Amino acid sequence: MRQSATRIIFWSIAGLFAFPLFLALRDLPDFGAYAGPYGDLVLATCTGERHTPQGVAAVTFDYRGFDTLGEEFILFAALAGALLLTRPQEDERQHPPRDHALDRPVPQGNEPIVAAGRLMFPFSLMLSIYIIVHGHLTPGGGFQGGVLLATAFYYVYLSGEYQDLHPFTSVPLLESLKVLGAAGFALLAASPLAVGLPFMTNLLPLGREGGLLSAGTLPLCNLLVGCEVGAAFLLLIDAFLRQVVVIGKKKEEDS
Amino acid sequence: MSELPFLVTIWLFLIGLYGIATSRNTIHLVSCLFVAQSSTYLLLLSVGYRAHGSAPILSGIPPGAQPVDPVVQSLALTDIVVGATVSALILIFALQSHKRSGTQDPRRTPPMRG
Amino acid sequence: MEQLAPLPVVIPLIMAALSVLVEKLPGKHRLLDLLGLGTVGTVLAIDLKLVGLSFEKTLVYWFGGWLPRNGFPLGIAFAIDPAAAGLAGFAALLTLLGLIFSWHYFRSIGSHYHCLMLLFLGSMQGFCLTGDLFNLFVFFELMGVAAYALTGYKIEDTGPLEGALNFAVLNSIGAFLVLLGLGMIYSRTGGLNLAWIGTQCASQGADLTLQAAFMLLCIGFLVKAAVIPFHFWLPDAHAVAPTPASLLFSGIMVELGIYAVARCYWTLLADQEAVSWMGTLFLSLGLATALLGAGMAFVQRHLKRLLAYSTVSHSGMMLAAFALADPGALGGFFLYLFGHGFVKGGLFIATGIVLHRLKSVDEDQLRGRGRELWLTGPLFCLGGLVLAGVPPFGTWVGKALIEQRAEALGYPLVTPVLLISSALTGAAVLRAGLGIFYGAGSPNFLSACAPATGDQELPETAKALDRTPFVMALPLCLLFAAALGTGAFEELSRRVLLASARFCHSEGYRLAVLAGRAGAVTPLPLPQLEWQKGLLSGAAALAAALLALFGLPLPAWLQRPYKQFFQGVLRVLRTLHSGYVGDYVIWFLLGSAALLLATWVNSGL
Amino acid sequence: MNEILQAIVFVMVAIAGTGVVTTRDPLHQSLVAGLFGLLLSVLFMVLQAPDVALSELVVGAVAFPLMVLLTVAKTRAKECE
Repeated sequence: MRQSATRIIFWSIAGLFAFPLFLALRDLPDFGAYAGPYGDLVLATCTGERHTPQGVAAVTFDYRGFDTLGEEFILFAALAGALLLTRPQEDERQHPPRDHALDRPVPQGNEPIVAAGRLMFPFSLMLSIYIIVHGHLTPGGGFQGGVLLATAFYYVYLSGEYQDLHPFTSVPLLESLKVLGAAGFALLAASPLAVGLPFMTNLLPLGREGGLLSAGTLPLCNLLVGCEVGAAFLLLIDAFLRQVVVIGKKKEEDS
Repeated sequence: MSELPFLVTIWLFLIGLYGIATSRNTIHLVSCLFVAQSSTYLLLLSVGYRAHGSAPILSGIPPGAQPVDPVVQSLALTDIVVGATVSALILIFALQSHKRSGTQDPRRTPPMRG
Repeated sequence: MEQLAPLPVVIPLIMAALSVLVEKLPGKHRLLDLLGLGTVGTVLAIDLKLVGLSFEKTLVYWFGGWLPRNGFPLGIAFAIDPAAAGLAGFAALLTLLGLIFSWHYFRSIGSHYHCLMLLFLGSMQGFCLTGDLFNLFVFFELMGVAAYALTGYKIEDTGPLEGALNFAVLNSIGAFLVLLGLGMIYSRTGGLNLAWIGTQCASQGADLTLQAAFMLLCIGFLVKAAVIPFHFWLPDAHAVAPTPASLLFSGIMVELGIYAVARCYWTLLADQEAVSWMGTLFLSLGLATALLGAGMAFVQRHLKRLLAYSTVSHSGMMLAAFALADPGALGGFFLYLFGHGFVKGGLFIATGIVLHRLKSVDEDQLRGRGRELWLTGPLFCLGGLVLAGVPPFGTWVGKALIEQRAEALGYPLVTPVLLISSALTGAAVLRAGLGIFYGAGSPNFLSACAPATGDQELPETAKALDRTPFVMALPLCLLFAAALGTGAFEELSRRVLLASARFCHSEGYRLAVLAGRAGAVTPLPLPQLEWQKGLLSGAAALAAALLALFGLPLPAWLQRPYKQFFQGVLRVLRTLHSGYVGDYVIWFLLGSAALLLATWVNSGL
Repeated sequence: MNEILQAIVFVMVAIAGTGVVTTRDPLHQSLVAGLFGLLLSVLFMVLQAPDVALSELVVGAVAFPLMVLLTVAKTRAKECE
């Protein structure tokens, strides 16, 4: 009864919301008729002044690099929050990892799958590093590569035991990497201040267009962001995983 | 065709909100939030699209092709990161709250009210 | 000197990252406290310097050296006018006092607390200083994420988690609307710099699309500002956050929502005839919020929830001040923001001390138990009077200025509504204060059936002390002194009026950002303010508090219908504030639909 | 041709989004959400945004469903005990 009443109320209000919004959206330039000028100006200047053909990377790390700095710290804040909220509590205790809890897609000892997982791992690792370092030339970059890097490690988990993953998820190491990425990115952006140039100025030599070391600070930014994002997502998923396999409530343990 | 992207944008936003409004499970609610958020990616990319355009990566495009707007793509990238992190945080709230109250139904936990 | 501009944002962010490393060191608590205080102090000093510089000329800082090309802004700009710098400084000051309060405080569970506080500070700085629409959104989200995490800090309880969940969901949906509005604006104007969008809007004329896009931005920011019907998350979140976080949430974060609306209004659309209808709309929203928040505050017994609802009410008053769309009223808005932020911060800290000493924040349980708190008690009651707006505190100056401008502009309804709502919020605090610290009165029927009691509130501190630590009393005294100072120095009021005149000068802002030229403005001279209204409001608050404590001097047969009436109203209000995020979303959609329909109707005329 | 393809993908995204919301069981929902993320990234590809498509792929189709799955696992495990 309540459900259907909610549904009726919701959709009648939704109609009232959608109607004026649709009228407003209809007056926008037609789909496919982007008129600029921001994007066109960026594309007209990014090869000449930044020696990068990758328009999106140029916007993300150079023209609007400050947004990306904020974005990296959003990730940082979310991770700090996640670690804060999953801190060990008084009424919980850690037990040795048990794997029964997760709906494991992989039955224990299924050799082909374990092998496939082990095979996938180096492959994903290579791919993610490629995506990170070529961020200023091809689609992709620090963020995409970093997330892929983090998920690569979860093939280890899928193909084995939580214990296998453990060496990679040493929290102090990952936290240091995450700090290195975030603070490094911020410090790199701040370094021009030391020579009296504006924050986030692209200081390094621009190099030959299309080269791995070109576009000034862009590859370095990608590397640092990849470092932070990779470490952060590893920590994040580890925080979830830890809740599943390591932490239980004291009461339940005793009973 | 030219109004379809806007219609899909509005639809995704509203269906996501509908899911949240009627959700009986906090985890379900997070996924609905994810759907609602995708409407913003859609609108951003739609307004920067250029008919028969190519990706804004200048090295490989055929001569004469018009690249689409890279700025909205950069904005959408930021948006995706934000969405992922906020979802992760809300999932943690859901997880911890489940530990405390033993239920995922937001309507069964004793809320702060009044 | 313009090199200073990015530092208030960048320093806290870097320090927040490094503080994670410090947590690994032995003796980390003292180190973290020192690091936090040092960072905030530095930011405060830079902000003050920026305030001084910005009075000479609006500072425009282009990140990455991307100066405008042929008048088009390619990069992100910080546009620092006195109002922006002043608010940033205010945020830093409140953070400093909050961190002083939490010295020693989070000893047992102190991980990542400093990191989040510094990130929160950095985001507020960026939010105040930026002149770019998308950058505003980025800092909006950063502020949000840090705030959600701080809200859920006490994971031992379900209240904080539920509050954080409601907060995060509602604010995220608000952020989606900001993005949708931003996308529409970008599509029409092709840029993201506020000044650029403003010039484009001026040449295109504000049609339905631009007005609707602006309205979507406003809805997103009004969620943060907790204006009805978007306010439901606020009491759930503010009431459960740790004390220093509540101080920042109520003292500055909510107000920043209105600041963002004001900033967008004056940079984008203010010089268009077509949007003059919005003033009336926001004015009625603000006044309704003020009344509802005050009413809800009056019927709470959970102290932090009471203060949270009073924040809703005062946020409504500030929205009404903005809605007058007048430089003088905006000056009143800024003064009120400072005065209210200081005193609300002081009240939250006093509540934190009560929780620390007496292990509860429930008014009825605590009745008469706070007699030995000789410093906190009187200040808490004084806080009630300040909220009501007695002279010469900052709240009085701000309110008097707003009321005077409202009357001059022909809105006679503003004064009585402001009087009623500020007196009611003051009365709620006074009633609680007199009951707790002096044992006055008996539990009254209004708060007796309040569902959120607050006696299960978990202590925030490791062990109970039999006296109030110095580090807790110090920020309390400083906050009340600052609230007094805001109102007492006329020079400050003059400066604020000049700042708000600059803020409202759309043309000057655009010239400064896009062409680097300074435009001159003449501020409103500081008028003679009436202190009688302030006293009246304080007296009304006292009277209402006494009525609530000792009951009406009426015979029983007259009291019954009166009680029944109020209990009926209360039941409805409490049912509406159900605590379920699903219901809040429906309210949100209803509010957005109403605002968009209003846009559609009015833009067609 | 191009336009028809775009229209089809737009409609599929809308349908998949509806599917995510109407799948009430979180475990199944995480799979549908993964599919939705995949479709979104296809759409972004079609809209000539390879960077965004790659992001959406790693976040929407891999990382987000993984986190949802782990949360479900935690809550289910408790309910079993």
